[in-house]
Amino acid sequence: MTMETTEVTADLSTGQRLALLREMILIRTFEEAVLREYHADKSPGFDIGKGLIPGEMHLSAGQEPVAAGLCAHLETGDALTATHRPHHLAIAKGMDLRSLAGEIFGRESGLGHGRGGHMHLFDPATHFSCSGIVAEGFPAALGQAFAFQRAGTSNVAAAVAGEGAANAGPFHESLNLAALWKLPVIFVIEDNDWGISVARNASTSVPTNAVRAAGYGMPGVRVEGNDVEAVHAAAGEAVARARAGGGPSLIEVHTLRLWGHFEGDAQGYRPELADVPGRDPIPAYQRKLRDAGLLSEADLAEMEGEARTRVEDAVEHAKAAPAPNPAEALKYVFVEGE
Amino acid sequence: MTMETTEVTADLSTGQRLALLREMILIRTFEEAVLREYHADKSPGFDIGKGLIPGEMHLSAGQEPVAAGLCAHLETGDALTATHRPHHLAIAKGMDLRSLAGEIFGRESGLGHGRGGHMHLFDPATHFSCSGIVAEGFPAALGQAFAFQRAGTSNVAAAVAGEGAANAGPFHESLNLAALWKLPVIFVIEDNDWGISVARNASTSVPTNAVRAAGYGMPGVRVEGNDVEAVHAAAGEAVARARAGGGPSLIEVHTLRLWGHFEGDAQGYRPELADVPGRDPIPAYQRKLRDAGLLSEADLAEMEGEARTRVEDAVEHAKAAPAPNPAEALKYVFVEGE
Amino acid sequence: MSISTGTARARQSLPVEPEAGSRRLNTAKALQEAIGSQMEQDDSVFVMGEDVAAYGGIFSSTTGLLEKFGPQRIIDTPISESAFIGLGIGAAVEGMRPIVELMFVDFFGVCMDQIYNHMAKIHYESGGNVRVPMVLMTAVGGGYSDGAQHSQTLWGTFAHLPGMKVVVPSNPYDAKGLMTAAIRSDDPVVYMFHKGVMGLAWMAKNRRSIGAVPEQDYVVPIGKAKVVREGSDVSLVTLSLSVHHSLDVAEQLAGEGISVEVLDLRSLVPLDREAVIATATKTGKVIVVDEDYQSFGLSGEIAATIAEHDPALLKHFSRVCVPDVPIPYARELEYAVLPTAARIEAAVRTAVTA
Amino acid sequence: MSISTGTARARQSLPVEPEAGSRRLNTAKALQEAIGSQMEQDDSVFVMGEDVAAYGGIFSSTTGLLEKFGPQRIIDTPISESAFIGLGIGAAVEGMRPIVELMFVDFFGVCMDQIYNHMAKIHYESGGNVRVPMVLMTAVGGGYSDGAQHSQTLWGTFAHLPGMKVVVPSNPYDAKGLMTAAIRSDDPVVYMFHKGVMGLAWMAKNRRSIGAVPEQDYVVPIGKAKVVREGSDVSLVTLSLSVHHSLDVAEQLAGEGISVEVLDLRSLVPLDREAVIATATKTGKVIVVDEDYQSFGLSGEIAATIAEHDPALLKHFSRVCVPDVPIPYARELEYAVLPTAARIEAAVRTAVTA
Ligand SMILES: Cc1ncc(C[n+]2csc(CCOP(=O)(O)OP(=O)(O)O)c2C)c(N)n1
Ligand SMILES: Cc1ncc(C[n+]2csc(CCOP(=O)(O)OP(=O)(O)O)c2C)c(N)n1
Ligand SMILES: [Mg+2]
Ligand SMILES: [Mg+2]
Repeated sequence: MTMETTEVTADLSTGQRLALLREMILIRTFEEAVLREYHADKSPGFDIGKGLIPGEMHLSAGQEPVAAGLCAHLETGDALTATHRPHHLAIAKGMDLRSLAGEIFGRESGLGHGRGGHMHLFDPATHFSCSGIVAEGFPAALGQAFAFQRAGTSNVAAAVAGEGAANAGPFHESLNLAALWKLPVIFVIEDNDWGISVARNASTSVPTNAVRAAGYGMPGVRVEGNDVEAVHAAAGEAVARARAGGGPSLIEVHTLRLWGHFEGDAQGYRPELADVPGRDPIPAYQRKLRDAGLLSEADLAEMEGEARTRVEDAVEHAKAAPAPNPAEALKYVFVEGE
Repeated sequence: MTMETTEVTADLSTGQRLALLREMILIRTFEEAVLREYHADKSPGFDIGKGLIPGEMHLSAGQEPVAAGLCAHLETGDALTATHRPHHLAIAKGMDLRSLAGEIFGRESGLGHGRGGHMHLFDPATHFSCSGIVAEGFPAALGQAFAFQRAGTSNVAAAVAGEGAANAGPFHESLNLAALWKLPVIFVIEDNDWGISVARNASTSVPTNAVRAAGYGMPGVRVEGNDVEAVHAAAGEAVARARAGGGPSLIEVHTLRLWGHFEGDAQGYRPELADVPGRDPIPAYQRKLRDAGLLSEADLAEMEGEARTRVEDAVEHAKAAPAPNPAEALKYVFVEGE
Repeated sequence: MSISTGTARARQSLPVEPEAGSRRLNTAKALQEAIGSQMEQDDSVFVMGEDVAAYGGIFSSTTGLLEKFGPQRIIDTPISESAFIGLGIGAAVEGMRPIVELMFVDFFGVCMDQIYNHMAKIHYESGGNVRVPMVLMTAVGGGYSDGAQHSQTLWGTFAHLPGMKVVVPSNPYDAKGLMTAAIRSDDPVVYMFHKGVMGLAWMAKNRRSIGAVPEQDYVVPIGKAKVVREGSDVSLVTLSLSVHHSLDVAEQLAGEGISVEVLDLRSLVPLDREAVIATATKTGKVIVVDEDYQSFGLSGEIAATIAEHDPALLKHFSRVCVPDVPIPYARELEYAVLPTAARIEAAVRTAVTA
Repeated sequence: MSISTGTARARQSLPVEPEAGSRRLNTAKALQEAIGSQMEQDDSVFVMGEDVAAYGGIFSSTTGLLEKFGPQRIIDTPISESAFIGLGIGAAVEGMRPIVELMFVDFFGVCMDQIYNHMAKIHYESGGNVRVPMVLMTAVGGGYSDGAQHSQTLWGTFAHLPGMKVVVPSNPYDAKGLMTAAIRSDDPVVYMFHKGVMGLAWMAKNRRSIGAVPEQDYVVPIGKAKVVREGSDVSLVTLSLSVHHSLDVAEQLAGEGISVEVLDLRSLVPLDREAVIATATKTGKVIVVDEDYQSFGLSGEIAATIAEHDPALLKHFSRVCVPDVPIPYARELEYAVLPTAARIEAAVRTAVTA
């Protein structure tokens, strides 16, 4: 029932800190590659349906602290549901980069053999899923948590969505049900101030969703500062509580949408646009670690190099993979043939 | 943002008190007549589709304090949306009893010319409506409040639903939107402890919905005791706030479902069944007024007599009215003919 | 989440449509028996919904199951259909086999996103990697003055949207066999039972709502229609409660020498198009009897199925459906729009003279 | 709530389908113009939805309107579709004329109860006493790899459920005239615009997404189909973006002496059954081209409409629809299931030789 504004300086080891940074760099490197490939062949003009990566593209740059901080506590057997903006969470949860890139490129090598696309990633190996329908990813996490609970495991399910999603009905229904049945769920709201062009204060009647947790009898916390360590601390508490049978928690992280809602979004509605790049959490965290003497240039170069290698391998693999066979467009509607 | 348990002894005049009692007696008299007519011709056995009043029948006996206490503050031009259990509110809002009875009996003389039935009452004269879909009556009230606000009137809209409905998505969406736009809405939750056979504590993760108001930045209050004067007081505050442009409020009333969820419900799931009749709020209020010397036997007899006269008139009128013409079953699908 | 490697668990195979035997049950009991038996054999099966536990389901789909399996497996929910249907999906994805009840199909609008965008699409979007072996069970149909929000069948709406099987039993035998098949299916199955075929004590009883049901487990394969009465003059293509009305009319008209074939579709998805074409080929005169709204639904699909196959087959086509109107409350009005025996009979008479 | 006493307000009558003139607009601009003009004339009209204000609508349905009418009448909402569509209903019931945008039709599942159980049924349930003069505007269609939850048309789903008109413009002229008619209608109207006919700068443009549009106000009556190309060998019965593909194919095949008639339905409810029967009578060979799912939808209804009228009319019937599969993401797969010109052409060739 508490609502706190946390500015945690958690007791993290240097290794843990570097791992958080490494994760964020990997995510950003991946997204920059997607950005590059996405726009590489959409001109002249900008045709959303053209190119090697067609369709809507929602990138998560700026929100890496949420993914890295949360997923540091999740095991492979834990579940994670995400939204239309899923890459950071998918990667932090451990999704194979080749399968992810393959799906984004719409290849047979992709997670869903090109049927899903970047908003519809379903990975049995990491229990990751997402949905392009706002707030409709919450309920699945309840079911996964329910299955874990019934199986007698200590696995948990995390459900992540934006602050815009927190005004949709399934948010409410899911928090109530999770609290009622003490399901091991961690609800995470990524408050990036915007739901497409609608500002948080034009959509939400309270300054933070953390206060809503009290309406379900669960702990709620808001993490300010888009700080990976603060997320790590809050998530650590919530995950531990869930694993120990203490039921669900709500965490809201005040994070940052560094780029547009989707690629092609000119963001004319966004007054603070000029300030945005300066609020990038990754350079900020690098600075912090460097200043504390925990990160050398060599460390950083190694992390960036490793990320680049892994990401470019995934991209190359996707580009080289065959397109799905049009004759098989109807495959997978049912398990058992119609 | 407050959550209080109110035990208000409001400063009511004797006239106001007697009016509250009169309203409750009228409602109960009406529902007893519906009960009688409903069961009159369903035997042998019980066939829900048989008789002069067929179909599901959700009666509100025991919940009269909510209707009387709330509607005492509502003007004809104010709106009220209700649920599958709407009669008490329809009557207190001032719906013509003949039109109401006509609709319940499925006659051409009914409010909806027999198209609607007892869960689908739409009365332009009193701005009353209801819906058989749980929680889906909330949003319409927002729209009515919006129209009143835009028209520059001081009219308000009240939206009433059960504690079961408060766990459905539209509750959440509607409270947020009403608070965000400062709409003149009064949300009223009738907590009668049961949603059909599911007890409140098996459906709701917090002891009272009043605490949920804080999640929307609106005042929330729980009224215990199923006491019409306490409802009157709480509603008075909320209606005044809404009329003055102060935005929405949430009131939860701990009330009583005196009878089954619907007629035919054996209530085997309800352990406290034997105690229920003793908690009837109408005799209790009569006793209170009598003890205070405010109600004479003659007053009571007059109220009961008047109620009986009005109700039996409505019932007789309905019974005498013609059935709708089957040849006109398709009339009213569209305003403009297909 | 379950990776697709053939059928999730080895299961003993069951007889397919065995002899009915002599034990008689109503449809509700047959349905309860199918659920109970599968729950005994498979711990991963559970039931969830509003009033499914102590109440036993508003239309008796789960009577007696709480007593047998306890509140951990027969689970009452809050009125939060999006959340608990989604919970079912999440549990199914992790390998459980939920049976989730949506009390009335009329409430689909509060939770359709979970049903059609998630339950029905995950298997496809995942490229076959994730299965959703879930049964969504729901009551349909009118005829007892429950008004526009509690009397619809809406199976056309579900059948139009790809990725879910849609099953509609008309009698106790099929109810048990189709529920057994649904629970064992690795695909999501929407199981729609008409209140009027359940044999409820408190509703007008159709004499065919009680029938012979084998005690053993068996399956009625999903996707196979059944000729429930052979005939040569006119075909009634129908399902659910309308099968009974159609049979009544067929029996009655037989006395006048009019030979009516009645085809019980039993499922909409998959639709047994061969059976439709076969009966159309036989009689050339097809009447669709459907309690769903007439336009843009089942009746059209039957016409298209035949026309696509061979437009010359059809000598007559007509429909006895609910015209495009919300279901009215008043009995006089409701029975004017329902596909009653009288309307079916009139349609058959028109067809034979056409 | 408005008591029904003829038309709510006296309105000047408008020309019906006037000459198009020479001014050319794209469909999005034509739509904005219709809304803007009605808003100028009627204070009770307002627009509400996600990203309709500063953003101007994700598919440009409301571009420029915020600047003209301000935030009191062009209103961004939270992502609370049940609440704000219901708000629209409540406002309509009190006499306003809301235009509410559901950003993608694919999201109907989160708010369908408000739409089909409330917006569409209140007039009937109230016995004609309460009107709901509301426009629900929504974007439909695929073809740009937006995947299974953002590429559907779903008009068949809406058309199946009674009480709402369903309008589907294919070009700028109709877009303006149908929106004007929709705003002025006292019935709820679902207005479905295909992203691919809007003429958006950032999407592949169909050359027919720009066309002549009168500056004055006018109405295209809801419920009248239009023969957009006369022909005698085969009829393409279609709507929305598929009209353009159909016209392309018709033009191309004309060179080979194949004469194709193209019927643009323009609305599903009311469905112009006479126009369907007329074209079927003319050619005897009907192909339905429909971007919605094939089964239990529009294509079936066309078949039933003809068969019911006279089964002997039809010499050939076939369908070029989305087969019953979620819309795939990968371009190769998506274009395998969309009703492309190539599929239409193949179907016409089959039909002429049938
Ligand atoms: C039910 C539903 N409504 C609307 C949309 C369209 N939409 C996609 S993302 C989005 C904004 C979401 O905002 P938020 O939840 O804050 O997430 P963010 O994009 O900021 O990560 C909207 C309105 C949708 N996908 N689903
Ligand atoms: C969306 C929806 N779900 C389920 C139902 C079935 N149903 C009707 S009333 C009811 C219980 C409602 O409980 P509550 O809100 O507490 O109101 P009460 O009946 O106690 O007045 C249920 C589950 C419904 N009508 N609509
Ligand atoms: Mg956001
Ligand atoms: Mg209740």
